[in-house]
Amino acid sequence: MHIMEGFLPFTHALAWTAASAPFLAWGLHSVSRTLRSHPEQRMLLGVSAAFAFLLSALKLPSVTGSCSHPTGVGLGALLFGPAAMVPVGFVVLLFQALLLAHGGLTTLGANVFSMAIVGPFVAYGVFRLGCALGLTRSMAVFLAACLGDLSTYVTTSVQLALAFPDPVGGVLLSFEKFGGIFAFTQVPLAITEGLLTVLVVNAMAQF
Amino acid sequence: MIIERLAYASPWRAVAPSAKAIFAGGAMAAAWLAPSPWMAAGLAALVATVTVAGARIPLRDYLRVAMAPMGFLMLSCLTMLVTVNPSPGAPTWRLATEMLPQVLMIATRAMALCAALLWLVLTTPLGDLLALLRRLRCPAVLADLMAVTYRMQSVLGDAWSDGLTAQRARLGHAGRLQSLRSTAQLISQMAVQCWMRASALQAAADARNFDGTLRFLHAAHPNGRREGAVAAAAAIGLILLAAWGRWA
Amino acid sequence: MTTLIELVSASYRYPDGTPGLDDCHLRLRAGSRNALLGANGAGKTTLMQHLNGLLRPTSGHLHWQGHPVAYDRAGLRALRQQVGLVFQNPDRQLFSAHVEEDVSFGPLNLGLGEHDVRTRVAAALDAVGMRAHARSPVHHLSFGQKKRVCLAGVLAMQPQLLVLDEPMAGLDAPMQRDLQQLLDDLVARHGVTVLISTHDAAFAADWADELHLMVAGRCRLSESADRLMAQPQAWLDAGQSPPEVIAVHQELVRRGVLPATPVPRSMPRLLDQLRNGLTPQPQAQPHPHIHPHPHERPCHDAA
Amino acid sequence: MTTLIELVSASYRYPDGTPGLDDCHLRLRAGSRNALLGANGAGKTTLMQHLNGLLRPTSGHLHWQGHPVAYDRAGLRALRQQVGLVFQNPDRQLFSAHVEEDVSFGPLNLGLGEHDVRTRVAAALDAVGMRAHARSPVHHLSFGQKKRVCLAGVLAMQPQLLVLDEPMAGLDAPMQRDLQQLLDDLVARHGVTVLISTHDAAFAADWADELHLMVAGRCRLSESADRLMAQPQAWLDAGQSPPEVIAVHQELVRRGVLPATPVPRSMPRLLDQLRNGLTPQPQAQPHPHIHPHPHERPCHDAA
Repeated sequence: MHIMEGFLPFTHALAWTAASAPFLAWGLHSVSRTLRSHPEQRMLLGVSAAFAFLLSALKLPSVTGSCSHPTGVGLGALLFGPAAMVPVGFVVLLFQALLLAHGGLTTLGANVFSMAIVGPFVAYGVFRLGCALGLTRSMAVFLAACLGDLSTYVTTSVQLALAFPDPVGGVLLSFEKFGGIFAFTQVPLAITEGLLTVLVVNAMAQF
Repeated sequence: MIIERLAYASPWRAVAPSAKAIFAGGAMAAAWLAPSPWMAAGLAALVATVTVAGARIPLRDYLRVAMAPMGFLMLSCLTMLVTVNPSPGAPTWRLATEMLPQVLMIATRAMALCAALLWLVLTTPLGDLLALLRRLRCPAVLADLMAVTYRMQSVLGDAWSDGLTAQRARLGHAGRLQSLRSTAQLISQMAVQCWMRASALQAAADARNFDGTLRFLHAAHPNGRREGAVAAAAAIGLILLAAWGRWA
Repeated sequence: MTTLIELVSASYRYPDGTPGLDDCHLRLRAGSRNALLGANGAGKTTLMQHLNGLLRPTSGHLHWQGHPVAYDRAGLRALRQQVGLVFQNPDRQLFSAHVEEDVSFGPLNLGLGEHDVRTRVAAALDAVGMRAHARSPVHHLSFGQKKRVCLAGVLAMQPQLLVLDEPMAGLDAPMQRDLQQLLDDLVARHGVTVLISTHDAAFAADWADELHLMVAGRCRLSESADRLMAQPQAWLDAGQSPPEVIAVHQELVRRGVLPATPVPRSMPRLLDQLRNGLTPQPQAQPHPHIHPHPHERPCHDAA
Repeated sequence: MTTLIELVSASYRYPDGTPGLDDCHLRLRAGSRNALLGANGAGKTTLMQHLNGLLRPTSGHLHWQGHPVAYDRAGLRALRQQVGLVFQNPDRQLFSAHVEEDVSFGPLNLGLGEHDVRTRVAAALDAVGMRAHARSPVHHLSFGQKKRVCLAGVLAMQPQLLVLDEPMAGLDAPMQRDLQQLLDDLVARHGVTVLISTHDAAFAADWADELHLMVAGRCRLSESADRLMAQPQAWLDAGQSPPEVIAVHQELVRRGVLPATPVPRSMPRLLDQLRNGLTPQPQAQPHPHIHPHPHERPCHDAA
């Protein structure tokens, strides 16, 4: 779920951009370091970002039958680690804004924060935790992708709630409202993404 | 990808991307400055008209592109316009009419900013924007990443649709469950392919003396200065208009 | 022979505006070997995707065994079961980790039971000579092997019409011979109808019973190979270089080296004629195939 | 002519164990047109990647103009500037959005100034007939156009040796003629040496000055095309079908239709001989190219 161009107030847009910038810088630094020892990763990251973008632009079959945009962050974080996913996610989100008009430039910072920072870190953390707790690989992957997806949507709801508190119930009620209305699309989507990621990881394991 | 197609067909494609970016930036600044919903709505209408008429974007295509963000906008605005009664006991929902002016401002400003973004992407293909970013000294790693991503998204897109067609030819998408399974199979096959494609690209780059940074020639824009000046004047005009509304 | 499939005045334009087909007619006889010739962009692939229902003509019709094809779920399912389509690039049509798994994709989608699927997969892999690689990972196979797996994946659905897009491209001479042998077997033993697209006029003339020349989204001429050998101008009209054997034969006849026999369909057949001292066709024909359609007419008039 | 590049007893095995080259010798003369023939998997691509230093022989050497190539940064840089390599699949080697950008990649890597780069890019695009598409996005091009852009990207580096992997694959006849014309121009006007790999024995025999037959990772025979036309057995030994013109010529000579002239290198040349009433080679040669290397020997003895 992307916040559209221009929807956030100026100060919020600026604040989220400022919040994302150090993560992006850190991600780029980490990628540059990797590239020094593994220069061939440059192309691989580009191809993977292209693939993530492609998946996000596709209409995939989902449980509810609606067309959807899985974020693919879960899979990416599991394959490349969360640090590399910040620049990759940044590029994917920028391309979505410029090629699909999903999200925008002024809201890029906020969207990067939820989708390229929170999502991958949650997915990666859940996966490591799941493995530590002795879950099966499928279960750990499902939870990682599903919760990674849900966490991005929760973050987006928080961002919207902070920007537009309810006149009566304040930020909390606003969060419930935004969270509730987008839950109709996002919860089935998170489950689909979880299932799909399990299928994909299992199929990839055979290659 | 309809935006891409329209941008390449746009008669303003040849105009220097920097000039188009200046105008888009000006329009965005004006949208932030616009003091009233009327001003913001007027700005949105103006920029949209310039895009549709000047860049000769068919209105139907323009509306199709704008549909996704407008859907988000409508849903979010409705959310803001609903609140609970502060009475004790079970909460009852009501229309928050006191929010109306604020929501109107948010919505029109978002539309104006969105129109500015659409102006930029509908007249300037992403490839040209990436070249602009490279000229503006965007970090090399990021620029390389974007270059490869841009080229490969179309290659992978072709591969994806060919794969899907091949699956359909063998009845792989005859039912919903089948479709989900086939899709997962295709995703994983293509994910594995990413490694092979990456190493093929690496070999092809090495064969042309690649030394760690993707270098490309930027397009020559002989009229770039003049176009930039015109765009800057237009941008300043928009900003002055909005500022005059705010402080006059 | 009866008509198996027929495309009637089909036109098609891609969503992005690229023209695909333009009032195209094509008729394939049951049990015949057909070659589709045409320059890049003439619409060969588009035509082939129509035969399998992957594309639906914007105007015009597709008839299967005399009945118009219904483009609903059941109709498409039935059509795709009968018409197997092998694409050009194997890397874009194999999506399973292992050979066997990929070949089973079609039969499983037909809803067959596990035992039937196994039997079919084994038979299909046998047919293409890939039985030994059943458990091999697909991405370790060579280009030629991948092409054979693609074919097996379609054969396992036991189609009546086999449509192959540029099957010979990228294969070396021995592999091309093997593939040709396999296709001939399918036609001879199982009565399968085959349509292949190719750039190779000499191969098409030698192998096919009937040739279809495409120009600009239209099947400009459908003619038996034997008759087309007598019309070098027809090839040129369709933008194709006629097979070299035509000119050589013509010259040899002019110089009285050979009698004015019909043009042989390939250089080896011409050589046979030369060696056997002017013996006419019968012995010289390595392919025992009959061409019993004396009355066909161009599917679209070349005028 | 002098030797431009020479691979000396090179062996190579891929990291995953696949054999690549096996004690392979290859010598290319400056300014000659060379064709590399061999079955799929014979090692043609592997060999080509050695010539550009993309692969380094596990044992054996590569000599450029008589000097062994140094596999350090400077050595590879120098080699890759001289040896342009065009891969088979354009989608795997073009990584820039626009035609012009992609073509500029090589020259910029050579450290040239902007003005020089622009001149070279324009010249390269002119050479392949893609000047009008300089600002087009790569993904709007057809397959044939993409192949030409790949070639331009290498030409812009002004290599002395041009190595093309299956350049004719997927092109239709007119496109193949254009490409052949372009390569001939490069050889004739700029003295560039060209090596192409192909499956098409007839084309190779007609076009190349020298043919190199590969079998199982080894260059089994290097021979001038003229001489190879007289040795049908040599083709068969290398697993290739000899061009059909050899057998036809032989038969015509046997029957006394033609005098015992050297075998013409293509069917059209044979036809010329027939038409011009046994006139020997000179007039019949459409290619004015000389083949002045009477003393070459097989790069590896076929015994």
